[in-house]
Amino acid sequence: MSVETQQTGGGRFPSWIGQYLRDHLLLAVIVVLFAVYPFLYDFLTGQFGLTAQMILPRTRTMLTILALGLFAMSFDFISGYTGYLSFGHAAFFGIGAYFVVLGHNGQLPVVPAETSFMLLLLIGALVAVIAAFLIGLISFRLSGVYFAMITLGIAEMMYVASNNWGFLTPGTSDPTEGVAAGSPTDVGFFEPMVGVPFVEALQVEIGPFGDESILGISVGDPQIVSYLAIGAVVLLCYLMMKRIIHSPFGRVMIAIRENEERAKAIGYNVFYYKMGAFMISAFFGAVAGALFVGYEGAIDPTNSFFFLVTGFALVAAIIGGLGTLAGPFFGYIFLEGVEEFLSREGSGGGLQPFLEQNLPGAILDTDIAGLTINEALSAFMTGHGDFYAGIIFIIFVLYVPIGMLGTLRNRYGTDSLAKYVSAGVEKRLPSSDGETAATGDDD
Amino acid sequence: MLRTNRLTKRFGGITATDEVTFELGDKLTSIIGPNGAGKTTFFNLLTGALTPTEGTVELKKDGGWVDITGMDTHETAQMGIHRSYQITNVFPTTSVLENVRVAAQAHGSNSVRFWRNVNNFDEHYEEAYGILDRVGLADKAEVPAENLSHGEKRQLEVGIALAGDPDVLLLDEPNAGVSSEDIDAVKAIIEDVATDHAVLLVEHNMDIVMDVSERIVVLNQGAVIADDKPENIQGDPDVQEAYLGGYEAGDLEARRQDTAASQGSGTEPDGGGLA
Amino acid sequence: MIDALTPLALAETVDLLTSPSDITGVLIEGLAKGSLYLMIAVGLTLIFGLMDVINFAHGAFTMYGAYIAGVAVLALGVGSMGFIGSLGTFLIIMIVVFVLLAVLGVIFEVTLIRKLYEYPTIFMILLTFGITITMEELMRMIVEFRDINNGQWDIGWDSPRQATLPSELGGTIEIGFLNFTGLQLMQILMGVGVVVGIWAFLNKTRYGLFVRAGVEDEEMAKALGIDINRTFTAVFAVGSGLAGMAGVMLMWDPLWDVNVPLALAVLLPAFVIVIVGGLGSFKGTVVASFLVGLIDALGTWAFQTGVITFTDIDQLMIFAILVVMLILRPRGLFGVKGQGDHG
Amino acid sequence: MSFLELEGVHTYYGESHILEGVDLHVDEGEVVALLGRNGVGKTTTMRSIMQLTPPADGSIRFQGEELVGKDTYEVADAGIGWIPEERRMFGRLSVEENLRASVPDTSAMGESLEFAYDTFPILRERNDQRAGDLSGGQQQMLAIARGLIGQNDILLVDEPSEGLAPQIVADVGEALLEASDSVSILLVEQKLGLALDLADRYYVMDHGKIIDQGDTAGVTAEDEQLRRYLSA
Repeated sequence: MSVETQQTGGGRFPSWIGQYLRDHLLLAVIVVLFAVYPFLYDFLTGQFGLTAQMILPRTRTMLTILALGLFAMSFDFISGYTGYLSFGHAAFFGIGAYFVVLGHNGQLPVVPAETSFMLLLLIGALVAVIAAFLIGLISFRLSGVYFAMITLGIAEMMYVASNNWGFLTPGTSDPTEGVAAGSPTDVGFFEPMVGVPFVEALQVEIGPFGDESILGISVGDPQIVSYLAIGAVVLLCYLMMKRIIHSPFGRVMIAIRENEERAKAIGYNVFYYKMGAFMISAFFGAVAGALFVGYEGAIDPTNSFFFLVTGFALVAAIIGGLGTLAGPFFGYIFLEGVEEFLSREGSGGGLQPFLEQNLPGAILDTDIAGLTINEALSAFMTGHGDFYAGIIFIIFVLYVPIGMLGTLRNRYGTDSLAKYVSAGVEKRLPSSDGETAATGDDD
Repeated sequence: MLRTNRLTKRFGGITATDEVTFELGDKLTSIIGPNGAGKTTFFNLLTGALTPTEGTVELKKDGGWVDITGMDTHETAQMGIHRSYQITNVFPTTSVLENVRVAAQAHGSNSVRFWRNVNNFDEHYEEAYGILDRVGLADKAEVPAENLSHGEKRQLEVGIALAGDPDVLLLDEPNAGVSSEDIDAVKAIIEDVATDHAVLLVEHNMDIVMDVSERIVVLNQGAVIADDKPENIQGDPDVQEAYLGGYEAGDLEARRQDTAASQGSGTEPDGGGLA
Repeated sequence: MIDALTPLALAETVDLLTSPSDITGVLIEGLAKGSLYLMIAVGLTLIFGLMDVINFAHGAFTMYGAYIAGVAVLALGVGSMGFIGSLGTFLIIMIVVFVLLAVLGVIFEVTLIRKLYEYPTIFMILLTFGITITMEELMRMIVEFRDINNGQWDIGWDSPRQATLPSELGGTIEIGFLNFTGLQLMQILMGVGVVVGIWAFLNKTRYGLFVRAGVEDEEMAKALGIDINRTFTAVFAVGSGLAGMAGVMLMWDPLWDVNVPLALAVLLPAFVIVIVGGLGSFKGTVVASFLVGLIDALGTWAFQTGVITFTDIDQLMIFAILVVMLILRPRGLFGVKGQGDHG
Repeated sequence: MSFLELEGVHTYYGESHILEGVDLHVDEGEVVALLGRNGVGKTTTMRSIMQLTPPADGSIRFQGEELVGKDTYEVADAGIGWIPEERRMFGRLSVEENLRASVPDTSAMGESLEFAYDTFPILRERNDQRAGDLSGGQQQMLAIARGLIGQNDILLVDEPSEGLAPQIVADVGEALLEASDSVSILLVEQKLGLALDLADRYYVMDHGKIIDQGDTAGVTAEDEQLRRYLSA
């Protein structure tokens, strides 16, 4: 992530890079901010202690956000841009994640044990593309709610299968427990290398026990190295998806979302474009799953194939802005931020540890209706981020349906793509039989 | 340019299009007819949105006739038949320019390119700007389509149909819902596009039909009942009968007296009509 | 692994087909399961058919029903008041839960859902999904705070069942080769009762007539003087109440756990039923409920007898039905063309 | 004060301006025809009265009471019945259920049904059939019956003869004639002869405005001026 930006001043690159960066100043600034975040976090928490810890998500949390945020972006790629709600998108996340683990453990035919992580990530993503092709063949005969439900149904079948299929976990007895890379002892340790394959200098090992330096610069903490390496891959994926959206192909996707009937009438075989978009989104969804497992080292059905994995991508997409690509990523930061702000003690900062340290005990122990403030906090806030996230989500659906980034772009941006929501609403408004209504009397 | 042979479409027991044999040439031709005459069904058969029960649709391509019966809408569009819609049917939140540009892009193979920025395909932008000039929307190029006035949306509707250089343009009530002040603008566009396209127009506004058409085809209950120059259509008794008839004045009075005389129950309708 | 038809499995299958008590056992369990599914799914169908609302919060209503009932039976000491007394109290609890959740449904309908009627269907999915997240987390807070599960998080809360289920219902009744538990009988009776009740509501009451008219043509119904918004509210109340009632029934059923994830666990099969039956079709929902119930029972039986060693084969089959149905008949068994197909 | 009165009614569908200031009135006991070509706003006028597409501007009063801003069901309760184009039966409901749903006062249910069946005996014969299975003419009878037993003071009838065979057209016409003995009617009808036979007065509409009006007594279906307004 930091590679491109930190070295722009060097003059070793052709001039178009400078031009590109000037054109995408905002993007560059955001990338730099993300790149320096772990250092900033360390610095700020060092300076301000719990205050900073309370507000800022930890680097560890940011690592999770990178993978899940990429997943939310891939969900938005198909759902936000073509309008087809991929309610079973978790299937691709799961495929990517499981493929890496099983591939590493040598349980997959053809794939030799201990195949390099980057290769597994790519092949797994291609497997997801094939799966998307098959699912799409069935599902794109339907639209609207039916499309959402059939994709959900297929993903749930995979979830049930991953919960029960003994093949997934030859070493342990219960597939619901999930599977860890390198867990059967005859397989070597899981040492995922992220970077350019076959170029030693451009690879780092990620994971809690990975490298402590990146590009020859020591940062002293494998977590930060993993964060930067995974972040670079996520950035690359984001740029690729963004490029596709701004290509002629991407414009057809948007045309389909806006008005599929008219897109057909002007000569597009929309089925091919929908399939293409679905397969591309599956690719990046699987990459997200692979990156997730790259750091975690293990995966289980509930955090891969389960419906709520898609559900929270959807929540993130709405809060961030459906059809803004980057919005869902920020939506995820927001979600996880709320979660961590209200997290339990022992898992980083948050509201309660902060208050406990900073408020006088007398206030915390004030008794209101048989409950002290501290008790109330621990009962009704700490660890219940989802409750507040849910309420925020409802407020967004009702009052800010185009999300944070959608609103920002509407207000300040030039190429706003996020306004279809308002149009969708308007389209429905005249009356349920707007068709004949639009021209009054008619045949 | 486009011809049909005994084109028929039945929905259950109703014949919406009844053995229509028709050829569209260079003359600006209008289709008119009372409610339910089957004009929109006929359009849908031509573009492939509906599959005919019987009969064929053929398009003149490079001097020969090509059978396009049963093709899908995107295929007929690729063949060169484009249409506008009676109900505004544009891409609402994209810019006016993009609405036309994406239509222009549909022809050729550039649309499958997903690795190059769309801004590198100048030809589509040039075509789109040209069309916006033609339909009088050049100064609205950056406005999202949903923010146009109704009249401007109708202009855009025609603009989208124009993109990709079609041979045949089917315009379905380009004036629908246009307020009185804006009608002239749309009329001028119809006359302009007819100079270099074969145009088939469905329209309710008789002033416009009589004014712009060189030929008028009258449909009633799915069948062609008249096909002539506008001046001959006006006042044609068959046409007036189709619009206003189907009932003999004084009939009710006569029946009422009958019923009163016989004291019977004359009101027992059986079957008939729309099933 | 799915050990397809090994010789053993073949033998077991033959056993099933030749053993009347096995067949009827599977049938009865299928009917009992189907009845439970029906109670959950019928509310979803009514709400969707009239209002085009895909209610993701429906499962949360069932979960609330189960918790409220669990607390109530323990607090009132059901089980220690004799069979009739226990059963009577249980039924009263059921009615109270119905009313409570119907009121909750009305509150949601009037304050939130009504705002989005004019929006595309997807917004309703988003809104009700938000409601379900919030409701689940709220219940989690309460459970944790009151220490209802005694600190056991993921483990089902089965003390209300163990402590209060009258032995008459838990035990097996044998009539000829019919073998069933009292609870199964009760569930089937409840299922039949719900079918008859809803059928009567739709076909014999004035409100039901309005509902059916509104399902077909909302605008025309309004133009005939029917206050369709009030009808919406009433239907949402009935649907929510039924979801809660199903939760009360689940609380005593050994096949289900009372816990927060129950919300999703019942919601997804209910969706399958509603779609397989045809979105908005009452008849379809009834048929699909029993179809899914039977397949569920068959899958469970196959696992228990070792024909198949795949634990959740029943769930897998339920979703497989959904997928196959959407491929073969996208509108479901009794779906009407155009119903629910909103872009 | 007129029975039903529209004054300067402007109505939009989205941004399309359909009614550009409609003024018309119907007196008690009158049958008034609203004539005009396709797409000039006749149906929209009726939908505006019903508040199905509420006007953006203008006033619609019924028996002195302002309707603009009310809910559609309140307009119906006030005594206005709408018999739309295409009839809009509840196709999966039986004939009798269609009728039952239209009677506002349940205590009058029995006599209302009797009245409907007496007026249209065919409906009694088919009372337990699905309305969707009726023929077009029978559906039109049912639609009119729905309007009649809804305790309405005025019926808005839109293209009642559309798509019907000539014999059936006359039957429908007769039904409307009978209905006009007990209620006022605002009628949209393309068959000029039928419209003139039924109506006491007429309005001609073009481009969302009333451009002509008069007594039907003074004109025939052969009237050149009218035919030019309404035909090719």
